[in-house]
Amino acid sequence: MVELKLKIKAQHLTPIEGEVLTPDNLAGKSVNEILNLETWRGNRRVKLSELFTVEGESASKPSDLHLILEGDLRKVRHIGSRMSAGKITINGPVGTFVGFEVTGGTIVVNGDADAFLGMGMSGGVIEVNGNAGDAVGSGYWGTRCGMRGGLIVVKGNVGAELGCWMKDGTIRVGGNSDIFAGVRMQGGTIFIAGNVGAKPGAAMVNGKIVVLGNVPNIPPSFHIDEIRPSTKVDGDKIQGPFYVFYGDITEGGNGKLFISVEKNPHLKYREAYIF
Amino acid sequence: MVKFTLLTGRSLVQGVGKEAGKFSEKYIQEVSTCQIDPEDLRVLNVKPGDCIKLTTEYGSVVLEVAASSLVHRGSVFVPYGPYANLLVGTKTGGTGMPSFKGISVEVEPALGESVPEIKELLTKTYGRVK
Amino acid sequence: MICPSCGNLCDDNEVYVEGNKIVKVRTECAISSSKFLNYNKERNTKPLVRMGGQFKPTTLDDAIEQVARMLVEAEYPLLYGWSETSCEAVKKGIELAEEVGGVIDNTATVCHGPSILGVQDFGEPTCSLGEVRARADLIIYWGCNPSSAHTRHMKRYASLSKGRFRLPEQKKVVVVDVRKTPTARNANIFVQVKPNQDYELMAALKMLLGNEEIEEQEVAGVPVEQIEELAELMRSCEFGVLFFGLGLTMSEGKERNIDGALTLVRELNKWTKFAIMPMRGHYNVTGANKVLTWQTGYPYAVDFSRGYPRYEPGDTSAVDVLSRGYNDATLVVASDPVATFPKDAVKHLCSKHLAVIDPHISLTAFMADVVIPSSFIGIEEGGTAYRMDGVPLIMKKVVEPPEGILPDVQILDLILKRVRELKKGR
Amino acid sequence: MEYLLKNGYVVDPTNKIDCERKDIAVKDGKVVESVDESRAKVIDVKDMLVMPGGVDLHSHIAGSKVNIGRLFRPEDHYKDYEVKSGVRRSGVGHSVPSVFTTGYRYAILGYTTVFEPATPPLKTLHTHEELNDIPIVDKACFPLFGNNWFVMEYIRDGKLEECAAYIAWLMRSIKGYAIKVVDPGGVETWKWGGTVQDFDQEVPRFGITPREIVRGLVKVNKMLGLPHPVHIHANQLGVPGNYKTTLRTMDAVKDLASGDKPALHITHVQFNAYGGVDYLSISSRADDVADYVNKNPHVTIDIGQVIFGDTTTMTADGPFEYKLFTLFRGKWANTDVEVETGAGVVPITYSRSNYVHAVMWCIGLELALLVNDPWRVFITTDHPNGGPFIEYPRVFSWLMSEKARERVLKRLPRLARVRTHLRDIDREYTFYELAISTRAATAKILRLTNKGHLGEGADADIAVYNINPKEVNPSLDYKLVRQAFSRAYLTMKDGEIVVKDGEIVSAPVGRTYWANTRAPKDVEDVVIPKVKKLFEEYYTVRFENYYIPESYLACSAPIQPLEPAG
Repeated sequence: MVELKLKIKAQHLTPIEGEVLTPDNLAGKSVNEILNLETWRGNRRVKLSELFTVEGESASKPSDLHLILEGDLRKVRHIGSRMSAGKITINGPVGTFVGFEVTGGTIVVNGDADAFLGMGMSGGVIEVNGNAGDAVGSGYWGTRCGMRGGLIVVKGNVGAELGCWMKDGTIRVGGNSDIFAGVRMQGGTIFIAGNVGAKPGAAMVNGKIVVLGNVPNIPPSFHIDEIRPSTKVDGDKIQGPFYVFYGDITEGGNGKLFISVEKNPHLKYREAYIF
Repeated sequence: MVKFTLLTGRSLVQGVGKEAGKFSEKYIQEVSTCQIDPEDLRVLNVKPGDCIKLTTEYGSVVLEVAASSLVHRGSVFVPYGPYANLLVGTKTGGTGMPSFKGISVEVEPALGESVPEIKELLTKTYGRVK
Repeated sequence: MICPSCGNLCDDNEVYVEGNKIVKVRTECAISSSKFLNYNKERNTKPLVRMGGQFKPTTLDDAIEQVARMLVEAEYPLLYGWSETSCEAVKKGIELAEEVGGVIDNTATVCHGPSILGVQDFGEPTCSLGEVRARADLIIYWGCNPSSAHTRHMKRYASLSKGRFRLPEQKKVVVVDVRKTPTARNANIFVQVKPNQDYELMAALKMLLGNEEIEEQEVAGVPVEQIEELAELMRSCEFGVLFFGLGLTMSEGKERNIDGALTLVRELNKWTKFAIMPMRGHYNVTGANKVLTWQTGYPYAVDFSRGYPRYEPGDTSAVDVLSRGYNDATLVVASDPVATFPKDAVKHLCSKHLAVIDPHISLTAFMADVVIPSSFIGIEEGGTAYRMDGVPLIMKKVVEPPEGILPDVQILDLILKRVRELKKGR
Repeated sequence: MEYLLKNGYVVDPTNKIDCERKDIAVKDGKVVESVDESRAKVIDVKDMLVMPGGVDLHSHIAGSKVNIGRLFRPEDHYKDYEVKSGVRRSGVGHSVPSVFTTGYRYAILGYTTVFEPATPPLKTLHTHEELNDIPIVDKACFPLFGNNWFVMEYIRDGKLEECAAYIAWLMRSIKGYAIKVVDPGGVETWKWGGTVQDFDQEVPRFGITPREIVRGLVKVNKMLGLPHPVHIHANQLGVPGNYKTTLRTMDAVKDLASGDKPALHITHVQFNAYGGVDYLSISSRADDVADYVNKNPHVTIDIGQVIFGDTTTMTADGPFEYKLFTLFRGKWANTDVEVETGAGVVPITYSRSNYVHAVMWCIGLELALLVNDPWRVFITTDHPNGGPFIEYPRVFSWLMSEKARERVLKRLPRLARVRTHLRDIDREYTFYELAISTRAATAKILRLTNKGHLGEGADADIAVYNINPKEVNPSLDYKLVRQAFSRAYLTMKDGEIVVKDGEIVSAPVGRTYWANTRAPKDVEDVVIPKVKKLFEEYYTVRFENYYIPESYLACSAPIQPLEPAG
């Protein structure tokens, strides 16, 4: 892949729109053309040259372009919006809405990502080697539809409402998740290696949530089904044993919660309801 | 030091005081007084009118304490206002709304200490760095 | 006289004026009479600018000039407040925000913002307050405390009101709260829920309504038997209504608690007629949301930085804008974020250019660079406001404001005109 | 300012002008005989189609329920937005656009008058505030009366004079234009969770039937000489087999008609012309409805055409929206309004492959094509219920081209084609008929004598479309028709150019019409005090605070009733 490196110039005071920063937009353009592309800083139209220094060159096809972003990007939002191919590597902390409605390609964040990572994603891969904020893999307000496909991997912790309204695809979290993981989930798979906050899977109608760590409580709208020795996430076997709960019954749902037996002795009383 | 649950909220006096002005004695008195169950007061071994120190992961403040049977055991109620805000974080869970209620808080007697005067508190906390 | 205090927007208060002074108020509400009698106390009547850390009085023109410059120079200004002023002022505020490419947000953002987010996923079965008065035989106050915050709510609209088809004694009142509020003390039934577990309680209610078994002895600190009784009560009423407040929007889960409440009431409509309504706080917070919605398509947290309305609450909402340090200037109108925002948000607010339009020296005004005194809407200036149930009312002007004090709408208009001149000049 | 539009082909049915090459002279906002060419601004519209500005009599553009639709559908807006520019304010589309965008997009279609057909009197101040903010077009709103406590009681007790006095007082107090009836008696029934199944079913606690309400209001409408017939959304909307109710409703007032003057306008009839017994067997009975309309001059209709795609349904018919919700389990808003009415809002996606939706699509067009007299059938989508108004040009092309219809028809489920009549209809609208149904006739039925035509003295509301009616054959070149009507080459409002080449060039404030009605003074003097007394019992607002001063209308245009009341 052809590498194109953009290094942000200094810390900016107001938010920068990163929509333009996708292989789809930059492929087939000369470095000069790229430097002259416009975006917004706050309410000002600014050229990329005012914001970034550019090294390397662009590719002719998006799929051949590897875009590397460097520096403190915490105030840059919507990086990689609606990207369909190629690769973006972000070295440093990054702002909100990374990978908004992406359909393909790969985004790697070497640092922490702010809220709404992969909102409305339908394909491709997003990998965060750090923590991610709230509503990872959710959907735009009112759509009642979160992530529809693809893979999100977060090595660290994630915020609240992970995979909210998620319809398909997979989310893997290496650390902990805050409250309402997989709330309103309609399909797909969420795997959490660490602990989750209260109410995982609340109002889910379908899909699967696997938790290796501690769960403070299971919503009362779930029933326990059985204890299973292991389960699978995208083909790889995950060793249990797991309590298996199904619900959310109030939504007529058939979602499944796989909760580590070992890490959740406080759920033992539920075993009485297994038949 | 005892762990409590912090509840901030509206109170009639705060509402009335608010209309009388944010620097009015009525308002300041109300928003700088927290309410705790009498039993819990005993546990903390403080009397109504004493000062206690509240500390959350976001900050801490010294307030006057009043006994109230309306607050059930294990929680402390602080009316909305500049004092309560010092204990509240900015995490909005993606909703734009910080958690003003149900925050875990550590409470300890602060005998000898006093409630900071409002203007002084504002300038000290938010002292303009322009 | 319409009372410009809370979302009740009571329109039956009597205010007696002698000369240019309110001398007597006939109302059953302590907050209302305090408002009408005290509004003029501790009044700031001079535009102020901060010089060397100290406030100095200045002319209105100079203050307008400074605010206009602040907004024109800003790359990402925040225009916040709008809930204690008229819809006319809100319209002007939106036009100004659009002109300067800023973010406009109203106090719903830290009040019923989550309720709006919930409605955007589910809608809401609701009704005007007169419907409650006429028909309701079951009234539930969940996480709200009208006795303290909306003092006449029960008397005018709900449990204690005499409706065409219902007498007060035919109206059952249930209060669900984390503490035994004054409202709870007068309820037929009080359900004490553990902090941050309202969602669990609502889920349990839905389970029982659906005739499902719960694998618990108690949920959210409430025994399942008591939840069953409550479910039966809800199912068997003829017309029920659930009023909810910040107890749901501000505690753990926020919008999800509203999700739980809205879907609970939806479910109940299978069995009977049931409505739900947020208890809106400031007298025109509802109006601000409505005007924003019809002019921009979005109810709050609207970002004009790209020349058109964008809506990304959680990022373009005031507390998030401040805590992420996005904005480089703030104009606060008819609100007091220093008294209502978390510490770190206020820190950023105070570290940037800050202008305030307010009748009082509010805590925010105390921290501002420029303060423009305004007249009292609903007392010294008329205009429209929307009641918590969306009923629009026309507020009246009963006394003249102090010499030289203008209403928000005129101040904003002057700023807007000056902003346009400055932009042309560029 | 004076203008001369030269060399266009004018279609002006009111004045019997059909595609004649004719210049249109404009002076001081009016169409005039001639202007001094040396002083006037001459605009060459050679070979272009010149029509009066469009007049839409039924489009939900403003008010409480519309705003609920806007509020709870951010996903409807976020990809369709308008950037601020010169004279244009920013805003959003799509099925529930923001106010500014609504005005601009209507003007771009060449429409200059749009009426909001349903406002709850108690919240009509809200409706007016939104109408004030809708630029360019002239507007009005129809207050809802079909479930009003006062009205139901007066009619039940046979007190029609008192009812008339009450309605006259209300109409002028809140600045309404015409009597709107939605699901008569059904909304009050719904407020207890029930629904009206039958035209003669009694309303709980009121002892009156929908039939009696409709008859009573039609009589009152005549007594007051209101400018528009009773505008009714019939009972059982959306229910399979409901065409019977529609026929009953029309027939119920047949004897009340005076001569050929319409006594009733039945709106968005597409939703009320269903056969079958359930959604599996639903079929078109547009033929029966059209046949009745053809034989009986006392009714007019508009079609409420369905457009495939995503939109938002909204109506005062709360029970119907609840029915929709139980079908989709998606978003549902309901807002009952004390004493008067209610409302519901539910998003919907009409899909070509859905049997029911396909049948609905056919029925709308059938109604327009089977009613012979274009002066009595009007083109609407019941915006946004059948689809957003921006899709009108698509509807025009379907009506003007069997080929265009065929292209859609052949992609519908077979059963839908079989259980409808569209495939057997070869009628195609001419430009003349289109102009009648979208301008001349709607202006006439609203009694807007200065609108819908280009005769001397008419308001200079003019639409010029870049299409040559002499050369283009709509039957074959339906795409050109659609394109031309989508972006007016020029739109003039009150003699001011507001659209040029499909772009907004100015945005004046439009009028708000309202009926300044009065009942005989002696009757009003008795009735109004009584109303005031009951008012405090019924409402949670004071009688005095219900009144909307004329000063709250950005541009007030009161019109007087035709014949003296009584």
